[in-house]
Amino acid sequence: MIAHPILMAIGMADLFGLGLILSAGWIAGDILLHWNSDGRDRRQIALEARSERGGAEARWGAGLFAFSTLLLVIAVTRILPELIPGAMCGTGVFQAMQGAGFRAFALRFITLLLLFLWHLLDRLNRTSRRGPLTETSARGLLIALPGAVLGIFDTFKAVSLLDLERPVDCCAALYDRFGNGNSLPFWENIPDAFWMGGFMVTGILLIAAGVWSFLRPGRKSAALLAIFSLIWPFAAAGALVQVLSAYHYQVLSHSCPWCLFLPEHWRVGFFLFGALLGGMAAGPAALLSIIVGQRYPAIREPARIMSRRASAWAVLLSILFIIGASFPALLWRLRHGVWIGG
Amino acid sequence: MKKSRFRQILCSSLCTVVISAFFFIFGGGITAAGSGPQPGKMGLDEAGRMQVSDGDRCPVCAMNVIKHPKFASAIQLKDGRTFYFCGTGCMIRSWLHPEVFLGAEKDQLQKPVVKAYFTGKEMDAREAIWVAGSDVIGPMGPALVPLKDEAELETFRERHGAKATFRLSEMDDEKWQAITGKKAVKEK
Amino acid sequence: MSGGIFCRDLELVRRGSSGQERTIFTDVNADFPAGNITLITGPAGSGKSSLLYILAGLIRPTRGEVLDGEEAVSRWLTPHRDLWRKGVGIVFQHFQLFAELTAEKNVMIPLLPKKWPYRRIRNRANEALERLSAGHLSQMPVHFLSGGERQRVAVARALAADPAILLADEPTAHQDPEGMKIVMDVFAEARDRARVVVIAAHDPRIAGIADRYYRFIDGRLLHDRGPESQG
Amino acid sequence: MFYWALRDILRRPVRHLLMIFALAGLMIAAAAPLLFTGALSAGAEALLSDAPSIVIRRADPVGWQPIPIEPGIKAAESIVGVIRVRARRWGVIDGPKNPLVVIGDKGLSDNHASSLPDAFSSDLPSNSDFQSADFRDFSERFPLTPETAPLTHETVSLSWVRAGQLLNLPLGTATDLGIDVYYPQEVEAVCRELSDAFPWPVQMLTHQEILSLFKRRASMMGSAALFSLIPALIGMILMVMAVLQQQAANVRETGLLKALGWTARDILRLSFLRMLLVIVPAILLGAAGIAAVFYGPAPFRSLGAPLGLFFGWHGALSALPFDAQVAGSAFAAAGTFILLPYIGASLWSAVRASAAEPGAFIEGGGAG
Repeated sequence: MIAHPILMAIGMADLFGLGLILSAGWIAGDILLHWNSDGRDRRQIALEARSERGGAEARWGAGLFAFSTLLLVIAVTRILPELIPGAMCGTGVFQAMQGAGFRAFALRFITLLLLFLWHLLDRLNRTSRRGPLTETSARGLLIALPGAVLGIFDTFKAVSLLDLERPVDCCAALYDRFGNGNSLPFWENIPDAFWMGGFMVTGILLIAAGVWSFLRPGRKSAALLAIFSLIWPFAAAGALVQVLSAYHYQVLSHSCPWCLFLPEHWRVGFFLFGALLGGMAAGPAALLSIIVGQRYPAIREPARIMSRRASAWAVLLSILFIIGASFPALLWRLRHGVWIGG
Repeated sequence: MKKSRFRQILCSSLCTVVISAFFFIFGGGITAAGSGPQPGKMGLDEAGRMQVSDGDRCPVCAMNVIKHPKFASAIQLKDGRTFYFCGTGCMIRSWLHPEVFLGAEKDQLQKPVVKAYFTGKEMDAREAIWVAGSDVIGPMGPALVPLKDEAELETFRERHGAKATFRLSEMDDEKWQAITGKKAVKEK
Repeated sequence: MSGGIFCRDLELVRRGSSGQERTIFTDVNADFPAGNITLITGPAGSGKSSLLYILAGLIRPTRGEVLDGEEAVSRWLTPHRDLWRKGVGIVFQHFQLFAELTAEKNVMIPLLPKKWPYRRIRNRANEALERLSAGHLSQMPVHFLSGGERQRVAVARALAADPAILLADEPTAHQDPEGMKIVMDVFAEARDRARVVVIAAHDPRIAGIADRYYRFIDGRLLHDRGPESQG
Repeated sequence: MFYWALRDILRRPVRHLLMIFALAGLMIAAAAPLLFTGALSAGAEALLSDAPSIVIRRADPVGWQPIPIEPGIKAAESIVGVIRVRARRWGVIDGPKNPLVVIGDKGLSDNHASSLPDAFSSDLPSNSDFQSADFRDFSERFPLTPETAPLTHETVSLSWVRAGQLLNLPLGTATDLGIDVYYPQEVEAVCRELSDAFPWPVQMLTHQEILSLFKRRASMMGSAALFSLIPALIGMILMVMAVLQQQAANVRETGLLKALGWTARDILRLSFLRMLLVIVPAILLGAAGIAAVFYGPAPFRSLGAPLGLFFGWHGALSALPFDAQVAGSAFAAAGTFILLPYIGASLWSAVRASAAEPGAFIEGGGAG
């Protein structure tokens, strides 16, 4: 356990955020049990007032959760490596966290995605006077709730595993792959060309689907966009870490995602992985808006606009990612006339 | 108006993507110069000492070597290029697999330089006695420690312990895995 | 423009700090069509002001709903009700003016969010004051004004944004006959321009002007036939 | 809307002016400990960057003893891992006004004649053992970096022999030995073996210990300065409470605005503008104040004299060496700690108003 201000800030933000989300979840449960938009009895009128309060609480809670997640990324990539002996970047920190760190991150990002989609529903809901999506968004919030609880729990566990006395072996896991064929994880065996091919193909498909969904918002185009924007980040992250990172680091092989966050590499990781996550959220957002827009005529128009905006974001962020990720490679190519591997 | 501008942006971005894809697919003319990581700005000096400049990157882990001066080490190639490393581990890995990390063949390797543990004096890594599995921590975890002679080894063993010792010439992948704990083997 | 506001099964229960409940009124069904002045009477504490608050969307009823035309505005989400409220002008029983501001500034307040040029807002405010024959008070801080003058400033403020719905709580309580006439003329004019006008009062002098009458009796709002029936 | 916000501020000019000054003053007070501890730690690190890894002194039960150079060096060099041993002569003597730190310098000849630095030109004590020719400005020979300014004071270097005479060191002895070790990790083991290698009892102080002593002192001063933050904190709490109270009075106003057709967003915008009108001048004033008190010319710096109560100096402080990162982070931290509560308090009621029923704010719901 390390008592660092940023970890305390994360803990505080997490606790307050969780409190707000839980309180909103309680109200959401009530809404699912008792909501009756046709009735005008006491319970329904009171529930309408509470649903607005719950929505505000959940928004603040989600905001705090997103904030603490950002702080966590900063802590893991920038602050903790300086404290943990032998750690140079996030890899070492994750080693010290022994699996709980990875789980916490995965859960947090899934939860953030769900909370983002909830937030979208909530916003669409509030564009209409009577809030036709109140029940749906309550359901959405309840789906995101366990992720928030578990993610925060795993964060606490991961942080409590940090130890200033126990050294870690930061990059060993990354570069002892060579001459050690039997213990390679499967993705290390995929040739670079496949990564790049997958990256380019899914990227172009994603952009095409995004443009289509922007020009003609509809279920089909949005579904395609959603599918690609869920596949693409994996291909893109793979291509970035396995192939393109070499140009960011200017070394032949250093497939470490965390060093990208270091100031030595212009903290480009925040931008690249941020764009990736944003793009990942935008596709499902476009699909979700279209679906609820078609189901509830009261919000059809704002949902359409929202869907187009999400499609545009998906396209924009993926283009930004592609440019940001491959720029050093192109620069190298222009400067030297060859790729770094010769 | 606004819409058409967005389309313009979209089109130009698409063009960028297509062009970059073109580069990637058809751009593979291969020559040796310019491939591989950048060597250090300055090579070893006449006495064989390292001259690390700011911005010299460790070709294995991409760290700025000048920030980790105590464990800095180097490999000189026959073509005159010298690579600087942030730690001894990175140097040994490159010595074993120059094709992976340096973009050079094994017969290109000329001289590995390390700083002897107790004195910090530069020496040929092939002459050093190496120690693994002590309590000494380098910039990236448990360090591989180069010692000058048997007397130093004795002192070192007393002070820090040593699970294994080796010479650089004996080093190969199998031994590496044994020493770094990838496979359990008994110490000789 | 509103076709009128309509109450359906309204109930208001207040809960005291110690948890006891008090039903202010229940089962209120009433229509306030546009182009009519509707008068609500009843003894003090019978719920007239509370009903006006509910009509203005300032508090939620505990049951039932308020319709604006077809739409149940009382159940709209807050931001939408906020926007709807821009079409409501309200005269509070105790005026609720900003005492340290001048009359003009007070009347300007509802117009400020409109993003008009400052001068236009000022002119509009002064027009509203003129209509209540209070133009000469425009630069006076409100705390210098008499009760009657304050009340006229409050009416001017309610009218300044030309609301579709005008709610007034005892708007003539502090007026002499002359002031009374000025205020009532303004309401009559609003009626003639097809606005919804609802007045809560027990000032018998008002009775003559209204088109429709309601009376609170024991927590119920009953249709009233007007001044003749009151005797 | 902007005019209205400005009017709102000008409605109570004294109060808002006071608020601006209070915010700026609190920022300066909060920045002070951060700046000082930052400057002290940076100074210690700069000062000690070339210091030996281990300093060894001879200590009998009676107390400190001069250490014989020849056998000392021999003993130290026998330890594996020691790469350099330096004998040092230095000590504190009574100076003209204050105690002086005297350092023996082998590079200076015995009758080295150099002009006396200004600081020592007057008031040489008549009973003094040494002559003006002995003095040489230390910084002339060992250029000190500006970061060390908060830590160094009257220091002079003398020739090796003269220093020995002044400090009563017998021939062939030194004050202490400075020992260099290549890896910091070796220090502990070397220390253990050193104490066995010397024929006399010795005391050792490692570089790390000295540094942490300095840092501990800096952080102690910092925490002492935190006491200066107590009034600041109380001030801040009072201020936040005042703002909240004002906002509570504004709650009626907020509800009323809503009743008059303002949306939550309109109200938020007004509160925000109002807050900016206080905060922007406060930030500017605070920044100007910090710059003037810590880095500016002397008359401004004397404004910081009251802070000396907590740090233990007298009169105006010397200008701190400007380090953009330390200054920037101190300013940011002070700004955050002072301004965030203010911002939070100012916007709180507006945020609350967006969720609540405005009727509840006006005359308790207006029953009647």
